[in-house]
Amino acid sequence: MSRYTSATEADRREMLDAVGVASIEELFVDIPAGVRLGRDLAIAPGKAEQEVYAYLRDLAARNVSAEDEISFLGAGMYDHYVPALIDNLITRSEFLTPYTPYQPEISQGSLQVMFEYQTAISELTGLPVSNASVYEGPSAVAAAGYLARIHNKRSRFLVSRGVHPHAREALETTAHGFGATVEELPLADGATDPRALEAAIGDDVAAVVLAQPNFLGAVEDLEALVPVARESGALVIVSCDPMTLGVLRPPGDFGVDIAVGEGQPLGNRLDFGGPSFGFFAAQEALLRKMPGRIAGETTDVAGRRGFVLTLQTREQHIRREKATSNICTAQALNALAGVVYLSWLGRHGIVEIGQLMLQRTAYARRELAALDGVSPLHEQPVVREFALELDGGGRDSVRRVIERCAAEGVNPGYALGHDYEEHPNGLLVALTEQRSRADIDRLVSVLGAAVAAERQEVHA
Amino acid sequence: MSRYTSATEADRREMLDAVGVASIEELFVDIPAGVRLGRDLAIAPGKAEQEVYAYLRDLAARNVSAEDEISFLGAGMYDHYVPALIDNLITRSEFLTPYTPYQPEISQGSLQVMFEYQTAISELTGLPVSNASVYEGPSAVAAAGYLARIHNKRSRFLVSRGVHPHAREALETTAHGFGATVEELPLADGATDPRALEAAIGDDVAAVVLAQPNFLGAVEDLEALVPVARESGALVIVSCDPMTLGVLRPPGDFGVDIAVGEGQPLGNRLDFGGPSFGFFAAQEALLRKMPGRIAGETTDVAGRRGFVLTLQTREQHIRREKATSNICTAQALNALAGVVYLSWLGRHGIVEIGQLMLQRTAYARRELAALDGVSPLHEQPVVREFALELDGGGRDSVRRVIERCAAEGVNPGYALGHDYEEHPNGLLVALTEQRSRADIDRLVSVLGAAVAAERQEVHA
Amino acid sequence: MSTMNENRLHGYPGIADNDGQDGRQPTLHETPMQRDRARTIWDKSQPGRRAFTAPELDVDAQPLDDLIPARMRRVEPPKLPEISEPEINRHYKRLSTRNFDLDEGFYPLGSCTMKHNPKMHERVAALPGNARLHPLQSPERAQGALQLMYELQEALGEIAGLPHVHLQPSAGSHGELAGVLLTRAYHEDRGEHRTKVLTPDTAHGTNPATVTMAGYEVVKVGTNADGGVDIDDLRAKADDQVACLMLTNPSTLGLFDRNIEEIARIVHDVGATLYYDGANLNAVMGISRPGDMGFDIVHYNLHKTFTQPHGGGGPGAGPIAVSDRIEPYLPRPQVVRRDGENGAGPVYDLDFDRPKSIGRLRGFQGNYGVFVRSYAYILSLGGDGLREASEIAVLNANYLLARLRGAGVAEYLPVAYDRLCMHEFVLSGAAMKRELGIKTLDLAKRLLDFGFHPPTVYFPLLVDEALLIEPTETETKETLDAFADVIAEILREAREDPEIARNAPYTTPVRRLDEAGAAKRPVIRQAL
Amino acid sequence: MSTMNENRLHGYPGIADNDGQDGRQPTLHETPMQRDRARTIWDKSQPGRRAFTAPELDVDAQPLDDLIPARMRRVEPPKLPEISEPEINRHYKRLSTRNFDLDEGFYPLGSCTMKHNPKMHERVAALPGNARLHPLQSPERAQGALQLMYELQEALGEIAGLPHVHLQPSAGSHGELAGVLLTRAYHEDRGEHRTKVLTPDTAHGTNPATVTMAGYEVVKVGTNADGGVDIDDLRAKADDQVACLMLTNPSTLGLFDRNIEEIARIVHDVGATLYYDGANLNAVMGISRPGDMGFDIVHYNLHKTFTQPHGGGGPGAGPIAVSDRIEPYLPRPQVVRRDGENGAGPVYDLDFDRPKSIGRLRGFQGNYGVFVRSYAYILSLGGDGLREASEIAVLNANYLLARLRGAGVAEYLPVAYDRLCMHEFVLSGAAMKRELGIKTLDLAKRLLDFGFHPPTVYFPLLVDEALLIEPTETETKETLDAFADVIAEILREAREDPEIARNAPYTTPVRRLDEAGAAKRPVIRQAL
Ligand SMILES: Cc1ncc(COP(=O)(O)O)c(C=O)c1O
Ligand SMILES: Cc1ncc(COP(=O)(O)O)c(C=O)c1O
Repeated sequence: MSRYTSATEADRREMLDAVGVASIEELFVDIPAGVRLGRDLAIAPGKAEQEVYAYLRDLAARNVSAEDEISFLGAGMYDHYVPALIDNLITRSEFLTPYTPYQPEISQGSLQVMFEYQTAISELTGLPVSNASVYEGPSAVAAAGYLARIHNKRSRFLVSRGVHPHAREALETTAHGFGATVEELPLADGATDPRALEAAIGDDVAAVVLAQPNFLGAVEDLEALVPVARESGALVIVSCDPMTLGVLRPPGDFGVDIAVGEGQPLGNRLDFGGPSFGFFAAQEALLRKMPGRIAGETTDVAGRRGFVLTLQTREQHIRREKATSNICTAQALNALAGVVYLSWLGRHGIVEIGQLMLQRTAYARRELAALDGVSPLHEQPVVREFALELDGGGRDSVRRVIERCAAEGVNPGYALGHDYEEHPNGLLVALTEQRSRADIDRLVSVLGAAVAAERQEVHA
Repeated sequence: MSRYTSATEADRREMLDAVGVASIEELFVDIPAGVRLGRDLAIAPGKAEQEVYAYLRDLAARNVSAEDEISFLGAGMYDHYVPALIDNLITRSEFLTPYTPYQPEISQGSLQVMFEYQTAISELTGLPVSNASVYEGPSAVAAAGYLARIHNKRSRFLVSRGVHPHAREALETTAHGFGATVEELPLADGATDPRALEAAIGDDVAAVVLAQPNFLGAVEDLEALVPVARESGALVIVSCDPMTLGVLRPPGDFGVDIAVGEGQPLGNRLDFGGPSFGFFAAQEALLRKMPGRIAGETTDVAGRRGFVLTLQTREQHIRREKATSNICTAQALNALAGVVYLSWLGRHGIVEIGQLMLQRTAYARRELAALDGVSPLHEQPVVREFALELDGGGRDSVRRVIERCAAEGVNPGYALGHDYEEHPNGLLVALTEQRSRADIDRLVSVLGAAVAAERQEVHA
Repeated sequence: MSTMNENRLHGYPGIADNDGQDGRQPTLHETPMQRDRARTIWDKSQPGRRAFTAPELDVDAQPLDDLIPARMRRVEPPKLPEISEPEINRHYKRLSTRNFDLDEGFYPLGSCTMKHNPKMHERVAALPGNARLHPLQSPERAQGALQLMYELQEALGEIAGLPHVHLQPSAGSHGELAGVLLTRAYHEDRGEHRTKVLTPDTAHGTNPATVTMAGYEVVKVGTNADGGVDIDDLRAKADDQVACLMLTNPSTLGLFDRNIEEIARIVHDVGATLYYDGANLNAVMGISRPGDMGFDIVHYNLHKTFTQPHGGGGPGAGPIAVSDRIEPYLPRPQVVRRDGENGAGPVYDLDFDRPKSIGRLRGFQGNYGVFVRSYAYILSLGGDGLREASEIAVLNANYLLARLRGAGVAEYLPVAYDRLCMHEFVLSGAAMKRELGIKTLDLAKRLLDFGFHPPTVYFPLLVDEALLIEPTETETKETLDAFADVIAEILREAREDPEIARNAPYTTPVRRLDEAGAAKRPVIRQAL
Repeated sequence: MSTMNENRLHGYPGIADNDGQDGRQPTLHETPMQRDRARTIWDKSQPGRRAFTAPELDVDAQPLDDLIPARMRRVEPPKLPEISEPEINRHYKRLSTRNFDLDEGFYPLGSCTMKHNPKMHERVAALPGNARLHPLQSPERAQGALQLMYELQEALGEIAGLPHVHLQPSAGSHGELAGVLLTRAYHEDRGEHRTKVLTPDTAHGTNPATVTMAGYEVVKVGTNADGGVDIDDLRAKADDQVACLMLTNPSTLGLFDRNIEEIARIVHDVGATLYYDGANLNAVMGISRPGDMGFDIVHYNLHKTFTQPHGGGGPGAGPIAVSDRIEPYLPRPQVVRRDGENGAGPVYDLDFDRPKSIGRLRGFQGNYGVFVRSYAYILSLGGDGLREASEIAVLNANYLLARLRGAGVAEYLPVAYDRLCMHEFVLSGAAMKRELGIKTLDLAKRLLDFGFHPPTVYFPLLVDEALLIEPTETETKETLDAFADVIAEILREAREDPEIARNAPYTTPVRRLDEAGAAKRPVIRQAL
């Protein structure tokens, strides 16, 4: 018997008899001989649970995770502490195993979670409507772009170079399909240059896309940027880091049309990049064009409060080729982790954790910039991530510095040169509440030594 | 606000008003000044979840667990694979958090689990009745001794030297309280000597206590031993390793009165020794003197099948000083893991896993005994554990051999000299299904080298 | 509801709701769950309560104004809940019990492959080396993860019979989007600008939706009397403007298209690509491979065939496999294996240097946590086990179909296409609606009272009052028998009194909900 | 049951059970759970099914007869279940939903301290360095575990105000046994052979049961009008044959004994030891310490005060703390700290060399997994947090008591001793029984229908129809209010119709069970 099945020999005989065939083979009679495999799959035979566990554990042990080193890697995903409460809830089969809640009467748990999640995301972003999740951050930007495209039918996107490179690329990949072009808005001292926006804007612009804080950690001056875009009739899409929204004015306050972002920092583990969730909030006017599931409140026949999937006429299973998006399975379980995390942080905790990161980040930035051979890449305000310029010989040199630090058990951050050729010596350093002052001090000492060693080597 | 509480300032004021006192302090008015602490506890202030987690994780990382080395440690607890299914079930709050099921109408889950557990233990041991668990293996032997004492009022115990040293000691500790003495039955070539039993037996013997297999891994000849004991009117208590009962004839088949044992191998993790569970099965005649909870089947007012705690007149909360035991909280969750594990192994799996261990053990024993300076300590049949004699200079020498192996990532087993002064050079090697032939081969090579090195050192 | 009479309840107490007669409360006869009205976490919040304790501020605090200008700072904290940890836990734990789930019972939701989700997969996914691995960790220090992804690619490629696998897409429809964009890139690279994509009328909604998103026009292809693609219609529509035909085989009718070789020929003859929607792969693992059928591009739903738990609507993953001619356009980065230097073992890496790539579809490397689970599954079953899983899936479906062909059922719920089925099958409720006056929806709702998740309903669109039933291989014969018995029982009951089904369910945490009202005046967040 | 009338149901449908009138089935009006009859895992087994896959046999198989003589081998495999993994999982998952649990709702079970069980504790306990650590690992390679145990000892000692802590006992009653055996060893070492142990009539059953097991005679001490130990009675009984007085303070009445200093003096004056049953420690952490009260020996219930989840009846742990004069007799091995050599950090070890030790009580070093959780709790709360936990526990109890002193309740359920209480309090249902004709048991069963776990009932024995109510500090004021409201509601309902409570519960998975029948003809295993 194959793993997880129950059909004994006796069962099989009975069942085949009931079907009226002599063998399982006969059930596959419709498959033409020409397309039959006719051999065993070249995949090893099944293994015992303990053997599979041991094999995969050994593979996992070959990774250096944030459990194994002091990591300042961020650049879109962050090593926040995930409270154990979340494990307890997301491993409950009642949340873990159901399908999308097509039968609301037996899915009130998942549906109410979506409703609560939408409320929390609305509060956080300051925008009136939210869906129940999209795949993740960068594709959320692409999805927002598609919404702009079907909303105002325009075909140019202006995207700040401060938007996550993966998001810019995902938008471009998708836009090529739906017939739109993507242009970049350059940065000036780390932040989107308002003059460049003014120069590029026009009434053919579908949307202007910004990030808050941007990829280099800089807090963008949305007050200056948003009106320029909106005046032209373009939608403004802001991709934001949700963990900064306890201290930063929310995008809704500036009148942006769509706020999206990577939800991973909210109670989701790193998981080498996924699964996490993308959040997607917008102005009321865009509600009926939003992608993804949306839960709504209603009542049952007895007047009891209940929740359902609503506004489904936007969706593929109802509208097919006229749907506002093709998304079907999204990230419900990850969004659950997100809303549990936001409840756990609570109204004041989101501010406290933001301020804690802000203060430690200021400390780290100051101490690191004071190192010989290290300077700030920009002077913009930052919340929990900032870019440094190493006084080195380009990408290879930065790579060697990182390797030196890693050998000391510290991952100093992300080499910007991978995505920003104009910053071959850039290093992006991110903090979470898990990086203490002692960790920062250790980074300062290890990075200082690594930069010094690299200079010596280069000059030798 | 303290962690996990909800009383805000406003709550406190309202609640104190309702009570009619002005402060929380006043609630403690009954505590005389002389016994008030009057200072803060000398315990550090509370820490954030992530900080506590990090601290305890760092402590855990200072232990060398069976995850970190190839371990042949056994001697009462064994590194079997715990299927993930069990984690899923024992972390469900519905099983994890309730108290002992005093209210059967809302505890049918736990009660039915106990009933199923009792059935499984009865099947495994071949005895008609089982309780729902006692603390663990060695104290189960002590509890069985107490049962014998109140059953036949006799006051001598004859305990095989093959019984786990911890069990012998626990019985002795307890027997001193209830006024009984413990005498040891010596081993001959690793197994209990029937002639010694014949010599020592008498009509003042409350119980004869044996282990199957015994601490040295030897399968005892219960067929020879049990009748001698029973003839004298003594009860026969056998402590057995449940994982061997797929291949060994069960104690019930030999007419033993009580079978107890350490339940840890059945789906419980090692946990540095606990919590696990002790199982306790007996002949029908002893039912009303058994210690611990027992679940029984019954019906509700509508005739529905249901389960309750039964035969409670044995217990402390009803009978107080006349109770057959003082046990109250036992090991329900661990017993749940046990019955899930036995269901997972299933009727044939318990045999297959036993035979797998048997074959690998035979291989390991043969290969190890073939090493220079290593010989079998006895020639008795064994199932999954066996004793070796190292050709060394006593306890320190064995310790050094073990350390040498550990440095190579192999824990070769338990030094018998700690408990058996007559075997200063003894090494007890245990297997589970997690130790593959490759692991055994590695043990052979590492132990061979360690013994050789030790000899060289001693002779140098 | 108030017209209903207690004697017709057949065991369901919920029915007396809201009748309000003889002064009783309108909540009379509620089940315990129903009595427990929905309250959100905000309804349970109180100012000043909290769960979170912040770590200590261990650096000298600077004035906020020195760090971020006031005009950029938030003034009012967001109105997130204020509630203690025990109460958060209770809230969501109790909410969870208002869900039906796969571990509770039978979930024959057609097209969704609700097979058992082994718990070991959660264990390995949670290992810190996986769960706390940063996606930008340098490849040298993420060798285990990259090796796992590489080996998963190899296994998936073998299962689909296509040589190149890419893991990035986040779900089936994301894989479809990747696939159609690949098709576009392929044609454009050859200087062709095709405009249309063919989809059968049985296709899942994501297929046409994807086509539109990818900038193509949808052209529907009909279905023949046998449940297969209407070959004549296909031939008529397959012209040089067609970029692709999207197909699933077995189809959403649960039928294997006997003409698949012919279909592939027609599509390829006009230079179009053949796309395989892998949602139904559970029928054919180790038996027949899309690549061997002639498909150029395949997506997998790891959350169906390969047991990633559905999570109440995700996460999933939708890797794709392609033939050689499509390979240059795959999204990037690609996980590759390189031979080690100087006889060292192989090295795994991320290859970004793919000049013809359509580019990224999302951040990082895809839903790695899903890959871990699905690879654990493949290792556990092995090649033989995967084949057997498909065999038993098909056996279970045919057996359940046979049971439902029995008297008392088949008159009302005939099978839509009278053939052996693959892993799922479609019944039509049209006769039931006509004869008994209950719709497929009513039957589905009544099933809830019996503790079964209903099948997929009203899909595929082609079949009137459709029920799409997929039992999967992990269910027992007893479960299938019990389900068949309950279907018969509901139909019997409906013959006596159709009102019972029309007003079902009775015992669920809430009863039928006002979906129209919800859509008309959407309340999609709590007012705070 | 059949005499009851639908109009008196007040929302509970279960009542029509088994009346069988007008041809309906006896199971009419069952809740969904009730309809789902108990079936054991054997009831779901089928020959040939299985979950387990054995690892490969990778050595040459020897004939079994060569390894173990046939007469020692099992002939018939034990009749364990035969069932697939998905079905095992479903079976136990569904069983779990037939339990009420602490994460579901209020659990004011007096004397049991059902406080929130933080989930983080499960996370740290499950770390492989803890969970897969073999108990016989050499101390040098188990330093983390030994350090944790040592630090826990220190913290527990500080909380109890006694210098020596030993962790081995497995639960409270095991700690009691250790304590009385220590008392015996202490006296015997001084050449004294005392015969009696005093326990108050309010004592928990484990106290007298332990005394008997440890070979002493139980002598009961009375309770004064105030709920404290009857000092005169104590004086009269305290003679030189008394080995020990076992006491809990606050007592099982939830009252702090104001005469504790006097009691200690009397006991010590006759040379006896004073034993503290720590089940009620949750009232006084950081406020008053048993050691300071004069106790010689204390046990802790880590599964009460220190949040080890109860597991449906264990595991727990019952460490003990003792004064200097008792220390030499502590069980062995003892976890000790030694200064490191040459300025190295401290080293933790197991000390077996304790010649006066009473010896082991069990295997290995105790329930280490419990220690991890409880130490996590102590670190999380800290000294200040522990004190505050006790303060709020006492505040919550007094507030709930105040609510229950209201009109409509106090007439029927007066508090047994009219004082401020500590962390719990006792009501008497005697007036309720007399006036309304419902017993404490009926009230408890009716509470089940309202989603509350009942208090401890019929304990302490001293109080007629006792209800022992312990809300704990982790409950909200709203929960306490809701509980008080429901008590009032049940009493109101009972004034109208006592049958409702007498036949409660109605909505639980099963209703009242035949406990007498179960004991008379015990069926304690399934016949296979
Ligand atoms: C046939 C078919 N195609 C595509 C999809 C879309 O897959 P996903 O939900 O993973 O986007 C589904 C899912 O229901 C499906 O059944
Ligand atoms: C007052 C008191 N003493 C002792 C005990 C026994 O503790 P345990 O159940 O841990 O053995 C209890 C437990 O209910 C108790 O309440």
